[in-house]
Amino acid sequence: MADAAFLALTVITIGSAIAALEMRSLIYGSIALMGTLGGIAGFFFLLDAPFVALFQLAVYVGSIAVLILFTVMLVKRELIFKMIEDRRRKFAGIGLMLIIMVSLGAVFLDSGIKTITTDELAVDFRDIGKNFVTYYWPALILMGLVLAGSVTGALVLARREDVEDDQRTN
Amino acid sequence: MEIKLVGEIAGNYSTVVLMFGFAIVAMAPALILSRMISPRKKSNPVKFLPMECGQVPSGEGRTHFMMQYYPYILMFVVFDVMAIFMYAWGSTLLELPKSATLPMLAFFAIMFGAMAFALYQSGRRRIW
Amino acid sequence: MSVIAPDFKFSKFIQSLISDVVWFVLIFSLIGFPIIMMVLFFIPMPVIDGELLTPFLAFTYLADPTRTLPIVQSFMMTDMFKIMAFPGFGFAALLAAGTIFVERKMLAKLQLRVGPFYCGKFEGILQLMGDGLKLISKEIIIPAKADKPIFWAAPVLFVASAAAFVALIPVAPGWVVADVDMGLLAVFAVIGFFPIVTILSAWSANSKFPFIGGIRALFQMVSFEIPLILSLLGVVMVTGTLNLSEIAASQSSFPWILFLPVGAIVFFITMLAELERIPFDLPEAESEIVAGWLTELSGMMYGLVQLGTYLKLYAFAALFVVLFLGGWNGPQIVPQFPMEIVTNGLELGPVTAKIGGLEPLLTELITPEMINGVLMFVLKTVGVIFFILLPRGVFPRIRVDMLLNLGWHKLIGLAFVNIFIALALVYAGVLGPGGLQ
Amino acid sequence: MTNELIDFTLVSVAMLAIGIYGLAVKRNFIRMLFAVEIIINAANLNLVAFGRFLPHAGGQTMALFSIAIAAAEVAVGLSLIIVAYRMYQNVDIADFRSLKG
Amino acid sequence: MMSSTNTEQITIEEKPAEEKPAEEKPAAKPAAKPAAKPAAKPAAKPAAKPAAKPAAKPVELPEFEKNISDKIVEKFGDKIVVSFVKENRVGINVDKENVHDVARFIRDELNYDHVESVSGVDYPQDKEIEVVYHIGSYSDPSLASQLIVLATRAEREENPIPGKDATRLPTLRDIFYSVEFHEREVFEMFGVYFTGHPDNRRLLLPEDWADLPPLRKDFAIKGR
Amino acid sequence: MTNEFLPPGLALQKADEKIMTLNVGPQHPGSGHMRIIVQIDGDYIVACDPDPGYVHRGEEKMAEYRNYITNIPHLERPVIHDSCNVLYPYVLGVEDLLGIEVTERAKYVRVICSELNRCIYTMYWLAIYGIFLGHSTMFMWPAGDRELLIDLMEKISGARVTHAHFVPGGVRNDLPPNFEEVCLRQVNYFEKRIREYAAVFYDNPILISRTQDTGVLSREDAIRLGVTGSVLRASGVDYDLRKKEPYDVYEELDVHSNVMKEGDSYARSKIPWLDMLESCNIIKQALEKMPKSGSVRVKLKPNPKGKGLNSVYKRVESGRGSLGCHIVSDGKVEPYRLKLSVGSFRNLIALPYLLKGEKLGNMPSVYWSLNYWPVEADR
Amino acid sequence: MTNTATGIIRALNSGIKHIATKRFTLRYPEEKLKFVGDGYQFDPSTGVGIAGLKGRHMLFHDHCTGCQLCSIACEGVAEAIAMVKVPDQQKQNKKSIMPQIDYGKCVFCGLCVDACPFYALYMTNDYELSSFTKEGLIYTPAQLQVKPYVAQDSEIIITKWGATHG
Repeated sequence: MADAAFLALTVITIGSAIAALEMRSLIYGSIALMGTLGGIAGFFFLLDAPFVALFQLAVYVGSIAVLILFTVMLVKRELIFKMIEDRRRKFAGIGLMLIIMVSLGAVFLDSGIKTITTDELAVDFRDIGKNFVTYYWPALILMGLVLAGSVTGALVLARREDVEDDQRTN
Repeated sequence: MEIKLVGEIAGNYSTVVLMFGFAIVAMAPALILSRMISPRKKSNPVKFLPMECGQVPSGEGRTHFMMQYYPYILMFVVFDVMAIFMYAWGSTLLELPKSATLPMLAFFAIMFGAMAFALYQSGRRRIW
Repeated sequence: MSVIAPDFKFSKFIQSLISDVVWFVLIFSLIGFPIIMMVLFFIPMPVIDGELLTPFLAFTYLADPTRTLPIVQSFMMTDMFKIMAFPGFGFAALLAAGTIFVERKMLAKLQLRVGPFYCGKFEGILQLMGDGLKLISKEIIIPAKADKPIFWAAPVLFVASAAAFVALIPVAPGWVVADVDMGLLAVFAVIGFFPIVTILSAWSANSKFPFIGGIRALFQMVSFEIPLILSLLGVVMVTGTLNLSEIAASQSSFPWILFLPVGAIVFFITMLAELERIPFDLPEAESEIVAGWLTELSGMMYGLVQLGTYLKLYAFAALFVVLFLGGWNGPQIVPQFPMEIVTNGLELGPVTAKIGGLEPLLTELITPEMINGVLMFVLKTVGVIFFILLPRGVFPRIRVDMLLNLGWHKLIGLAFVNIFIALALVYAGVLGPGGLQ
Repeated sequence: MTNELIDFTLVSVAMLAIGIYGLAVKRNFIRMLFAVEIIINAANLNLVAFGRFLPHAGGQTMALFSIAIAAAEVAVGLSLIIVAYRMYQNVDIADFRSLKG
Repeated sequence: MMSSTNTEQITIEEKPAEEKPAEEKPAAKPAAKPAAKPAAKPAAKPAAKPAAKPAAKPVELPEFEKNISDKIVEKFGDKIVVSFVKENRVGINVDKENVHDVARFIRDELNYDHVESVSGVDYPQDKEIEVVYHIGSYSDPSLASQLIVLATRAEREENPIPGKDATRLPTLRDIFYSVEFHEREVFEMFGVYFTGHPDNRRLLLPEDWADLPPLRKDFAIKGR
Repeated sequence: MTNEFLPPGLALQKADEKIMTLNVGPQHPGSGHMRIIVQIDGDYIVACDPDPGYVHRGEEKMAEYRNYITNIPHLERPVIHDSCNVLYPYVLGVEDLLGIEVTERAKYVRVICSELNRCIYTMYWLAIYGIFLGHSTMFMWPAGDRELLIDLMEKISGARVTHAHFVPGGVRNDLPPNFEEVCLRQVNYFEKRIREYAAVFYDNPILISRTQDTGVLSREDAIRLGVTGSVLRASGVDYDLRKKEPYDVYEELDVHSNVMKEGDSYARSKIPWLDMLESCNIIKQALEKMPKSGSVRVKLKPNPKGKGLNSVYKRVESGRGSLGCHIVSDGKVEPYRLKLSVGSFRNLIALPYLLKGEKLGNMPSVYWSLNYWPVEADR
Repeated sequence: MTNTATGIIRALNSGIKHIATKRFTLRYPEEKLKFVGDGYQFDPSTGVGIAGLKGRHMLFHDHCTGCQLCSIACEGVAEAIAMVKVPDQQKQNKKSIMPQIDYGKCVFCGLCVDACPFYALYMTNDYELSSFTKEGLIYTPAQLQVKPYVAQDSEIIITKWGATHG
């Protein structure tokens, strides 16, 4: 069962990743990106990490995708459908992609990773919670700072200072 | 639960996906049936125009953007992460030593500071 | 006296029934039977209990409860039954339909009017069916320049998301579609889909009012998701689990609303907002933006969105019950079945009526505890639904800036207060290991 | 029925390659953001996969941190897009040359 | 189906036509009597008297209103004509050259602050259109029941061309802000262009109205 | 009087890209029979241009073709819910032109009808105000309780909405027997009912927070814009024609005019409600003081004519404020010119002024709190 | 804050209280409102009307003289009244013309009743005049002669538990 699910998820994930980059419409691209993120969440389920999977769904699909959709809808309609690209560059990119894929894949296939399997118990999600506040607590604080900094920075960036206030006073 | 095989847990969650799929399979026929039995007259193309209170709308229909409330959606992305992070801590609270609350409180404090700043910024009407 | 309702004559009714039956028998025997026989000729029949399943035998299976009941029982154990019927879609849709009826009649009573009255013999009980038929037979209008795939898919996806939400709700011990460890997190993940569906539907319609409504709905759902998530953390902290069934089971002696009333209130308010119900129905504020993001939806599309909305309402009310009101826990009011009748059969003079397969069904699946649990659950859910519906009668809708202000300033603060209350309760030893319970 | 680590790793490699292709070819700012997201997800997949096969809670923890940081990154990135769009009425990075220091 | 029943009704009803009213009459009369009787006598008397009164009365002008009209006359002299002074109403006719000054005087000196109504009256025989402003006061309690009826006239062109209106009057909008919509209405209904009005647009009539301004006397309703 | 009073039409011209033009009406659940073109920047209304006229019937032109009596059923059409009050200035004006004095009982009957009609209108208005704010109960309750008064008016005049009851010279018919008792009972119950509205509507914290401080019309602006009726009195100007220029028998009755200082939507919506309570009071007083018998109609000649070129302007306090009727007569059986100066039309001018800078969500509450009745404004 | 809380609780309380209040709805085809008197009439001798519902007209053939006053009165209002020939010869009606009323146009103002100097026209309590055709709304003198059957029995009853149409 897991194999079939794995194959389906692989197809969904990689297919929608390509679609996200290649769809003409940015809105459809965003939807395809959601598919990619959901597929990754599916992989997390397969890896017995439901907490991470649901976190991925709630955060990526639930909020980041919303933000992306929202921003995409902000830009003008013709920009949503416009593809700006260079043909030669595209072929070069495809070549690069294939090179990376083949070389890295060969490296991995050749390495010892291939033989790693496991029949041990999956990690309980409670361990993650414990890790957070015991072993990784400096990282937690740091992440808090990063989040705080990001929201501050995003707000400061996104606001506009040059407001001509004649129309929008109350 | 003895979970030794990789991917065993996913089986539990598959019913949610099944339910999702079942709803689609069960409800899509309603639309198709409706499409089949309902009248379809394309007599007047005006009928299918996006009307706006009986007038043909002026301008693009998809450009409205409430910039005034954009900060809230930015804040949502960040604080949603925070909220779900807290579940990792909250669900294991009973097994944790009491000292483990301190880093969480520090995390709260940082997030409170960020939220206070964000709410102050979003409350200022003139800059959005 | 009545002019609207035509005269009902029993004889005519019987007559029409008989004519229908005659037509059915005629057509079935002329067309149906040959087709069935032909089909059966080509299909290899399964062997059950060492016998080849002939059509004749299949008919005896239908007639003989001792043979059908085990099949029914094993069918009831399957996931498909759970998804389709009992704790899943059918049950939720039934409750949702009941909700719509109760809402209409209650609102009518509150507003000193009659409400649905003529459809169905009793107080317009069939009105919903009539509305459904009407919606399904209405033309679906898709505005020009609309984004068709998204526009078609959005209502179905809305219902599907609501159904996925329903799947996580435990109704009675063991009766839940998906009994998952991270039930609550899964709920949050599912809730996250609604804003996306809404905004996509609104965007695809290519019209101004839906778009404004969709943006508002997005802001509303998104802003209230954080207080929603935070307000439930208190319950998770004192129970130490994310499994909804375990949370419900943990309230066997007292519901958490006694200890965490602040969280319950915050969750109730955010629930109203997530459901877009008055006073938070501003995405559909008809006096400003005609019907919000539903403006361009017509016919059955609108019907599906409404179905999804009411499924969501049921699911949220049930979530409230599970988290704060103790789920299926409650006094045992359903009496024990007279098991000796089931095991020994009912003796009527010389005849003993005994149904063989009934006993395992009643002892394993449909126990009195399960029925009681479902009853308690339904009663509590209906109570919560009543309180969800009641504000529609007495409150006006609020404005979008007031809404955001409420969500971000007040409810998040209250949710944190709730978290600290829970923390204090745990650290003071009132709840948790060594505390009450 | 057990999947092997190598399967997940290969998927991750494929995602990474697609992401790099997107970064290299696309000039639409939003699409580049998509590509970045894809790369981050590939990394997360690897983290969780290794965490499962060498049973250790650290993998999942790191993945959680990574997702959170990605959220922060998207928030800032989209703000940048809004600023740039407001300035140039476009989302093509070729137009953003003057943003260089 | 309906028409058949209708004809039935007629054919049935026509036969008892002679007997029916005979039955009806006693039912109708007693119902009429109790209400009609007390009303019968006093009805005639007061009707006759007051009707005759105001006509016969000599014209004695109310004092307060006379005062107001005197003030205006004192200021403007023969530029204005006091058309009538009635209880609570003072009527003034002004040329269109002076209407601005008079209105300003009324606002600044006499404490009138708003315009209740602007009505145009078409006089085709004089080739003039009269615009009547009813000016009242909210801020001065003593003037609460008073209205100044300021009338001015503009030459009436026979064939108004939209966009090139020759019937022109100075606007009072910069003096009384409240005339804005009223003047727009007069503009479209009478074709009086108010020079200086910032927003002389259609208000009530459809956008594609291409006929005469409808409230002029030479715009005839069809069939009348 | 300069920049802030920029007329809507001019403000509309300078639109930029992020500003969206939105038609609200004429087929809109929140507009009535009119169109409001609003321009919104995000959630804020930048400019607004009301476009009435979708129900324009040319009542004033029609009146020039009909004699003084046959005008009666036509002139009440603009506001059929307030049909007595909309006829009232016309009837007073014609009586003035013809020089008729009306009997005492007729005056009292008129006052009762007028007050009942004011309540009927205000209930309708209130119902729609409720539904505009998303309060469906507030739509149903007034619509139902209005029936009590409609029933009374129907007993008096024989028609439920278009009464055509006032004529020059009095009223068409006397009160039906036993009317005082029924009227008192139903008006008392009505008063009890509308006091009940406070709990769900006027004292409702959500409503208060939603409508308070929105669309504030200051006293000076109210005077300058020349608004009338409840809009004026909500801004702190004590101006009620029933007290300031009493017609018929209002002098003899104890009329209290309700004034509020705030000038916001809440005050504008509360004044009509207070007025209804006051109307109940007036009806009770009038029932008490009314002469118990006497004629109610003065007999006129079949086709009354005015005397020479003459003009008269009469006004009454209707449900929407001062309602004036300017009649110019040239001695024929038809009026030479008839102009209705209606409260709705006069209040409309405040709409673009009030909506500027408001939130889009405030549009329905501000718009309808102006006590605007589209059909009356169009005439 | 307390003000808000009490306000919300008051509103909810009022809502729940009204669930127990009687319905006010008049269920129209089953119940019909009772009206004052027999309908609007006009006494030409005093010049004052008699209160009643302004419903469908009723014409007394033996009073009508065919003077056309009602038709003239209606001219400025609705133009609903036309004078038509009637077959039966009345002695006061030399021209044998009587009013025929088009209820598609009539506004039920009752001015025709006021205009009749002979007490020949008055209005009844019948208001259910709908028809599927325009012609069905035109009532000939013969139809106008019929006194309508009206079963109107429902009245507003005010009780302690709210008002109802009983």
